[in-house]
Amino acid sequence: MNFEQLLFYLFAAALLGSALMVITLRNPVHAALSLVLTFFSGAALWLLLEAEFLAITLVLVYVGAVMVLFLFVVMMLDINLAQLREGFVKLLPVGVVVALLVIGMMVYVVGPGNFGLEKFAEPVGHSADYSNTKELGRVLYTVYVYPFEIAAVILLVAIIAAISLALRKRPQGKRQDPDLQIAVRKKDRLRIVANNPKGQPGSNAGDKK
Amino acid sequence: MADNMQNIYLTVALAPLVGAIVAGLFGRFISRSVAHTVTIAGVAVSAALSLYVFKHIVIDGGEPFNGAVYTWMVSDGVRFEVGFLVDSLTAMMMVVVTWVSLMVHIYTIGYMHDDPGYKRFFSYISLFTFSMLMLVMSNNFMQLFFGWEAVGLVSYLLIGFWYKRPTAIFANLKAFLVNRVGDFGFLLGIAAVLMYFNSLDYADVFSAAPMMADMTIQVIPGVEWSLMTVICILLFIGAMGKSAQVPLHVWLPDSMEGPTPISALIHAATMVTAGIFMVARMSPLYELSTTALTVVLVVGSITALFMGILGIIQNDIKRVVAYSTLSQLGYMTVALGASAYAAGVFHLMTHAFFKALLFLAAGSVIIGMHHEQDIRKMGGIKKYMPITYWTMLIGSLALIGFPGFAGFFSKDAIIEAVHLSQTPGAGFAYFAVLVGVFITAFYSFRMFFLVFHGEERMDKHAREHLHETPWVVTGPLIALAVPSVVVGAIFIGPMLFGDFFNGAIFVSPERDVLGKLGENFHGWFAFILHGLATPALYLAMAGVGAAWFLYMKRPDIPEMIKARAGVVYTVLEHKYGFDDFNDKVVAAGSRALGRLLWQVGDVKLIDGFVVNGTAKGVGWLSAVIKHIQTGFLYHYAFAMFVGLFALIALFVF
Amino acid sequence: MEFEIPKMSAALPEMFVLGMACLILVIDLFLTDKNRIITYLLAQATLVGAAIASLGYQFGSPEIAFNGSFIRDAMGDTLKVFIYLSVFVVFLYSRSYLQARNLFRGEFFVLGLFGVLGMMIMVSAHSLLTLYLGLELLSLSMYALVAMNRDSSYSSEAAMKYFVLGALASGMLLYGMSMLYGVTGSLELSQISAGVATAGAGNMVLVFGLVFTVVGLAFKLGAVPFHMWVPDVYHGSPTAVTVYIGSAPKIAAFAMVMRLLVDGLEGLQEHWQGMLVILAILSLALGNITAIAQTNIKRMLAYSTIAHVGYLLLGVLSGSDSGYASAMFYTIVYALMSLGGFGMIMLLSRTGFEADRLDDFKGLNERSPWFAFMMLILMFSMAGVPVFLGFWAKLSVLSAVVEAEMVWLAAVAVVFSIIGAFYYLRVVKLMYFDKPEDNTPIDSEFDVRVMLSANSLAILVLGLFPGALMSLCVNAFAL
Amino acid sequence: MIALSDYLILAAILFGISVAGIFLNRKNIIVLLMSIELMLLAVNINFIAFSHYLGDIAGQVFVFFILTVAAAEAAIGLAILVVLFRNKHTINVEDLDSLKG
Amino acid sequence: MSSELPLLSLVVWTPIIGGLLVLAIGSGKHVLEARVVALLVALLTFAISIPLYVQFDSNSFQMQFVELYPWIERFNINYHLGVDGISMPLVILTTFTTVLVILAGWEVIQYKPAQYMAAFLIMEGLMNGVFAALDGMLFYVFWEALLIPMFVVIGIWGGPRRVYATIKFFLYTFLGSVFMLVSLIYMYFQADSFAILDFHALKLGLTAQILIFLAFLLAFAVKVPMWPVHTWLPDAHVEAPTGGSVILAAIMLKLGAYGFLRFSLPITPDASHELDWLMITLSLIAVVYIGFVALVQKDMKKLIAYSSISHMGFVTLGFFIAFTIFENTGSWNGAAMGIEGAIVQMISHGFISAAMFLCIGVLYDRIHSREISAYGGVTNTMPTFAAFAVLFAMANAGLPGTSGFVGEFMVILSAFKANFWFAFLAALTLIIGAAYTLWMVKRVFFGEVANENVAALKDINAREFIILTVLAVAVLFFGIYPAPLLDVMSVSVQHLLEHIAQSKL
Repeated sequence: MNFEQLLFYLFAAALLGSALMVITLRNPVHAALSLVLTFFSGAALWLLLEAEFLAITLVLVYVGAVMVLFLFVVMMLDINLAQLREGFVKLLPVGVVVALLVIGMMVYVVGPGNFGLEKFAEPVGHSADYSNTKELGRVLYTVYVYPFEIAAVILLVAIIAAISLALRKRPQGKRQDPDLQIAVRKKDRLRIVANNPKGQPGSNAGDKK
Repeated sequence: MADNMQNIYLTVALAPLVGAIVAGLFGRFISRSVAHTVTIAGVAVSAALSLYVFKHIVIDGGEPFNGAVYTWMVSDGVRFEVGFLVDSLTAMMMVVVTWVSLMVHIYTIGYMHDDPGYKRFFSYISLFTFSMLMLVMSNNFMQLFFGWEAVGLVSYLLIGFWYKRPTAIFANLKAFLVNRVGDFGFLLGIAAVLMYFNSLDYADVFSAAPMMADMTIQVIPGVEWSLMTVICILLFIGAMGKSAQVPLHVWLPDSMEGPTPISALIHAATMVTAGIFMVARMSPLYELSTTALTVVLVVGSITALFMGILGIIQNDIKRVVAYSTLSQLGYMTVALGASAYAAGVFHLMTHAFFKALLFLAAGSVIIGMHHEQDIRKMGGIKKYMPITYWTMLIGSLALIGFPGFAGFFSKDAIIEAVHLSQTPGAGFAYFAVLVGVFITAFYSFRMFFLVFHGEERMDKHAREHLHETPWVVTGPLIALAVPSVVVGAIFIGPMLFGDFFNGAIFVSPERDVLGKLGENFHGWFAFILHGLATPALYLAMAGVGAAWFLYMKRPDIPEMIKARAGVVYTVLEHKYGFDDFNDKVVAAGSRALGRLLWQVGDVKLIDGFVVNGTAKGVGWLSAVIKHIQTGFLYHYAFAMFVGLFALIALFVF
Repeated sequence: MEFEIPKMSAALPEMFVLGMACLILVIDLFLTDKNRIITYLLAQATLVGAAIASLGYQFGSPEIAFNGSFIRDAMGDTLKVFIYLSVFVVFLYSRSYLQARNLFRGEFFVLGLFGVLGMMIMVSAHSLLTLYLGLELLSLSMYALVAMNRDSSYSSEAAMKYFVLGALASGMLLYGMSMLYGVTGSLELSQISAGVATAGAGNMVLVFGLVFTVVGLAFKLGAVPFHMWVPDVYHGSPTAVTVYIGSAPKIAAFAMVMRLLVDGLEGLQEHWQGMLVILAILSLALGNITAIAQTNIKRMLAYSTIAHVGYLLLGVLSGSDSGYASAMFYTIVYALMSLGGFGMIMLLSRTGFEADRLDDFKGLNERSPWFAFMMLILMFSMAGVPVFLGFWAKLSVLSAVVEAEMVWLAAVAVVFSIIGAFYYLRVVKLMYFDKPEDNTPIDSEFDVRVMLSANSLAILVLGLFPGALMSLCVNAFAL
Repeated sequence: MIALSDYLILAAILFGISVAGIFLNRKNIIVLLMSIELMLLAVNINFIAFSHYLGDIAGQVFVFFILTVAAAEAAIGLAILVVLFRNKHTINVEDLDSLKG
Repeated sequence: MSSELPLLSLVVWTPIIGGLLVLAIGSGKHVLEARVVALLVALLTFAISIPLYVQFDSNSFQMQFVELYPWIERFNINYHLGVDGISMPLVILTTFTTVLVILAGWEVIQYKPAQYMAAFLIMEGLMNGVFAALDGMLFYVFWEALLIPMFVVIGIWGGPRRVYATIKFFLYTFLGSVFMLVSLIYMYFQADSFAILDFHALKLGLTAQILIFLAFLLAFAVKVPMWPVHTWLPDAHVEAPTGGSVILAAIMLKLGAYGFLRFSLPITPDASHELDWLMITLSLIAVVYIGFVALVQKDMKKLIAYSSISHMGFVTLGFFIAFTIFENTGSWNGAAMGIEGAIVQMISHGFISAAMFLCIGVLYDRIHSREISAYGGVTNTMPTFAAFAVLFAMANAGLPGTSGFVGEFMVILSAFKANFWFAFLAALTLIIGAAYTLWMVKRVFFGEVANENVAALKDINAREFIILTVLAVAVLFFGIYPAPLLDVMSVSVQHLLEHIAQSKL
């Protein structure tokens, strides 16, 4: 077992272990944190596969943004944790069977028979001056410019959707309205009151009787 | 000449139809007298022309006419035509039909005088005359069937003429259905004829028949039957229905629910003899099948004997006559079975006159008694209704075959012919017809004595109004009484032993009983003298005597017999159980079968189980499957995984 | 650098729609609720403009642009035009419905247009990547639309279910794509096609990937057993969104099936044909049978959609050009009928009354003989009774199946159409033979009435003369 | 030497775990969303492994876009979750059963 | 001989367009106008159909008055119309009956009369289309489209269980026809055309023929209807309004029988031969079994409905005895009589069943009951009507001199050639048919006035009188002189026989 293999099995074990924790842990916060670990392990494996850029992106985007969003929502929603895991044990055998069935089938297909080293030799590693990021960047804006634009639109849609769904105007909420602030006139704010102790009628425009 | 004659034939047939249409369809626009004038005129024209035809064909020996009026249709190379075959047999039938009909028309003016359905009645009887003429004048099987059914229809309408009476509308339905049973056989017979002769024309069929004599068919697989036997028996089933032979006789007594003129016209003189006429017409076919003749003979003799016996216990004046009609029809059938077709037809003719006379006379009594028909409530009417009395006596004597009267000649000829016949069953038939003579005489005179003689058993009111009927009633009685006396003597020579039916009736030489009988025939008077030496006359006299003794002299004896002979009496009372059988087994059975097929077959099995069952099944399935959609996300996901696994399992491995 | 300037003009309609959608998004910000109608009009104008752009562009053979990511061909253009048309009708029907429910917001139209863009991308996709992105663009827009009525717990539940299952299906689809990529070494459909040919149809991994791909497609179409989202989403969404989901995306889904299975994986036809047979039969059976037990007409139509998908698959699985043309014809016809059906629900609804129960259709013939007749046309057309358009659609797919020598499958299909006829008939029965439950006059807007009538009558008239539409579909595969 | 099949098997197991997660978890929608993220991670591992062993950058590009989309999906998913929670005051999967039949 | 005018198109489209017109007129308060227009359209259509008979060349078996235009090129579907001696009388029967139906609904239908009339006019056009279509798909379109107006008619103007009846009717017939669709498509790919005449010439293997035959059988058997797929008919008849029953019995049932002649026999002669035992058995079951069932009905309409099934048994019997005749006698002699008899029976049953249902309608309009037990002694109060009723009852019982006799007579004659027992069982209808018909007549018309409802009856009015008279004349005319009917069909039937005598194997 060489070093690469050691790393692979290490991270693979971490990945699977943390993934199992994601689906078994009672507390969603813990589950989310386990998911973070899973992503980290995944990123490490990707490094083994010379996908440096994506590994970093995974950490940055997922761990940095998406998982935080998850945690944020988990915290924001006032969830009764106690009742969320009831009945888990009862269903466990079924779940395990289903999972093993899926895994069994898939492993049979993607196992060494079809994708062993005889079929796919490990490629020669890239030289040290190879930049995965540069390579990706080069194709992303040329060959894949069309998908790239679409991805941008998808993000736009996500923004619109998220805002339109989650943003809620509370009628009694207090907020600034720049338009109104700019459009304000002196006479709206300022009332000149003639100090007329004699009490002559008619001199006070804003006077409410 | 032929064209001219065809027009005459057409006129004969259509004149009554015109009368019927005028009286029927336009009845509401014309008065009663116009209605009866038109119809009587139509029938009178027919009657007069019939006589002319009779003269032309029989007396002048004119060529028989055989031609088509128009082509009904052509199908598959077979021409179905409407046409006439007029030979001596037809001519005779035409005369009988039109003249009896004419008498009945006239008589009806009196009999139906107070009836609201007066015009309708005239329309019907004219329509009947038309139908009957179409039947007898037909030159092919299809038209024969046409007339066959048409007379059945009119019979249906007339039996149910008083449609408010439950018994009448029961009787007419029964009559129609029983006749339909006969027609069922008849139609199959026609089908068989068409199949093997490829024509329905009499002439074609008769000429081809001898070549078919040895042909056999398999009605039941593996059993060979002679074709001619099958055809003849099938056709005879039709005759059994129309001519009321056992066991299809049940409708005739009930048909007395119709007005009396109808009983005279249809149920005595003409329609019921259609069967006899038909068999006589088909003689070239029947002669080819001994088996069929045996059947005819046996059925006829059973009818002749056993239906006569039933006449003894009847108390309804018309029913007595009706049973006597049944019995006499049996005689005619026996004659046919014995190959003495001419004798059968001869009896048909004489019977038409005297039986019409008897019915009309009975009708006259009924009018006099204000529509009372029970002979136990009559008696001693002789002095109130002398004309009716005398005509009735003539009729009765003719019926029992008193020497010299019309019935004597025809009946004796039948008895003698059967005596000579070699056809299997003739021995039984001879016995039956002889005993029948006694019985006929007995019940006829039982009725005669009970009605006209003895003490007056009617109530006071009826007696006060009792008087002779008007001339429109008595006129036809007298007019019919004359032929009832003389017609036998006149026609026995030519009809039975001469060449009257030359060519119209075919008898194979080895069965020619009348021919044998004719060897000893020396004129009508000699025939009477010969009759004096036969047992028939003495049996008839014995019958009259017995009737006189039992009902005039010692009325207590019948009561005693009635009390003693319980079982026999009950059997007779129930008319041998035919009606009960029909009601309880055939009719009720059909209804039960229908109900079973409907409720179990249609409603439960097909509709309930298959159709609605499927619908319900799908509905149930739908309601069940609906629950697969539980609403739970994990079930949905699970379904997707199951689908995934299934596809992988099926297509990857 | 082997970089070439992409041929932008081929993607002009997409660019136009994108530009307009963004523009509308901005303009909408400055509109008050009173003149929000401008958003609506602009959105409709966008669709019309896109149609002009699509129809006005002349090309000969199929054009592939953007380094194999994009294809423009006759099928794509035809489908796009019908997508514009469907969405145009959807917007038209929705306007008053949304106004009455205080949902008349710019997002509806903007998201709707982005959805259209997603569909266009799917229709024109020529690589797994664009296909996936187009799909996601459409899906995300629809998730948001379903949840649009934020105060309805039905809506949000439906959105949640749709989202979770949709994401799951995407995951499966992606897994399948990864397998295809692994074996063929390319994302571009034509190269995948070549790769399949090299690898051979017997390659187990390819079939394995194919199964996952088919599952993804089946989910998008709503074929059993990947249909579970359909009834709940149709039911839970605001009707305006239901009609959106129920019409145009089916056309896009059809395009996706065509791109993936035919353009990319035609070499595996012997395998996917069998899979589609199973999916088709299950869809026909479950869709038709379950629809009978429904009391909500939206749900009923959802199940009817599932059944229709079964028919659509029959056309695809026959695996010939005429079969594809039939399936395309069926899809378009279905979209038209679906528009009418849901449009009728919106027509009858009013503030505070959704008219989505079957009983709400009781006695419609008393209330409005004309619209009862229109609905009758729609229902009989869906049931596949001549002379309506739906019959010709069924005839086309059945003949495709028979042509592929699977007469038994055609027989199975028609048996289920009998069961299907029952619930369509029930609607007619309610409208014509029952007494109305309420007699409120139908007070819908003029344009909706006209459009709905036109929609239904089109189904009748095109039913009498289906030749043109049919040859349009045939020509899409002629090249 | 690490074979391609090792990565693929790893991804397969991860996929299986996510399936089990979706199926097992009946209470918390958030975990459902996380399971989906796991599934996408499995797919991504596949793509990257293929990309590496095929020497083709396209797989990595695909992963890049998957990550983008997943982020967008997560945003919308959570937004829907928020809306759902506001309406039903629960994110219990078993409570999402008002639409059925 | 062909006319300048596209007569067949006119008989198809005049009533359809007229129906739409009536619908448009009658939507307001112009009810009377709508009725008048409906009647005029019906009369016009009838008038248009007359030249079909007059100009028909009965010496040719070719399709006549042919119109051929491309319709849907993708499937080679054409708008192809034409009639031969078999279909032409049926077209005229349709146009004739519709006039009576419009008249019969004149004042009886008060609820949405314009829609009612329009539905019948549209139905008329579609039925003519079925009879005239020479393109399989065109035939199918007309065939199926017919279901819609009938569905609506029964459902809207029907009796209390109308919904059950109409849905049953629709699904039953739909079930039957979809399989026909599949076989049409199958044959399209064999013949590369939907033209019926091309189908006739199509060579097919025995298995294919049998499957096609069975598919068609289901379609046509349901429509005829044959036992055991007949149970929709009693329900549909009972619940349908009078006009609906009339059209159902008089024409719709003929569609199925016509289908056998146009499709099953000529397209799949070998399968017809192979399965003729099945057809004959089912036909005889229909005649006898259904006859017994009719005997015990308590509802007049149901009784006549069952009687229709029984009578239609003769039609299918007449069609399918041809092969047995050939086997038994070695020649096709007599087979034509069976087929011709069956066609005559179709026409005649059109008149008679129409008349019977109209008679029941007359009573129903007055007392609103179809139960036999609700009547009794109707003759006392409605003598004219009773005369008509008895006439039609007699025709129903197959009395010679009425058209009801001709067809039955011919079929029985022909059946005898095939097998004695076929004829025997078929002829049983002489007894059973008379029994159920006349028993009903007895209970309804004869006897004392049964109750005050009957006592209050008014005899038929002029409109009803005219309708019944027209039918009576038709019934009697064809009974006394059926030759005109047979003359037009004989060449076509002969040609059909020659065609089916050729094995396709």
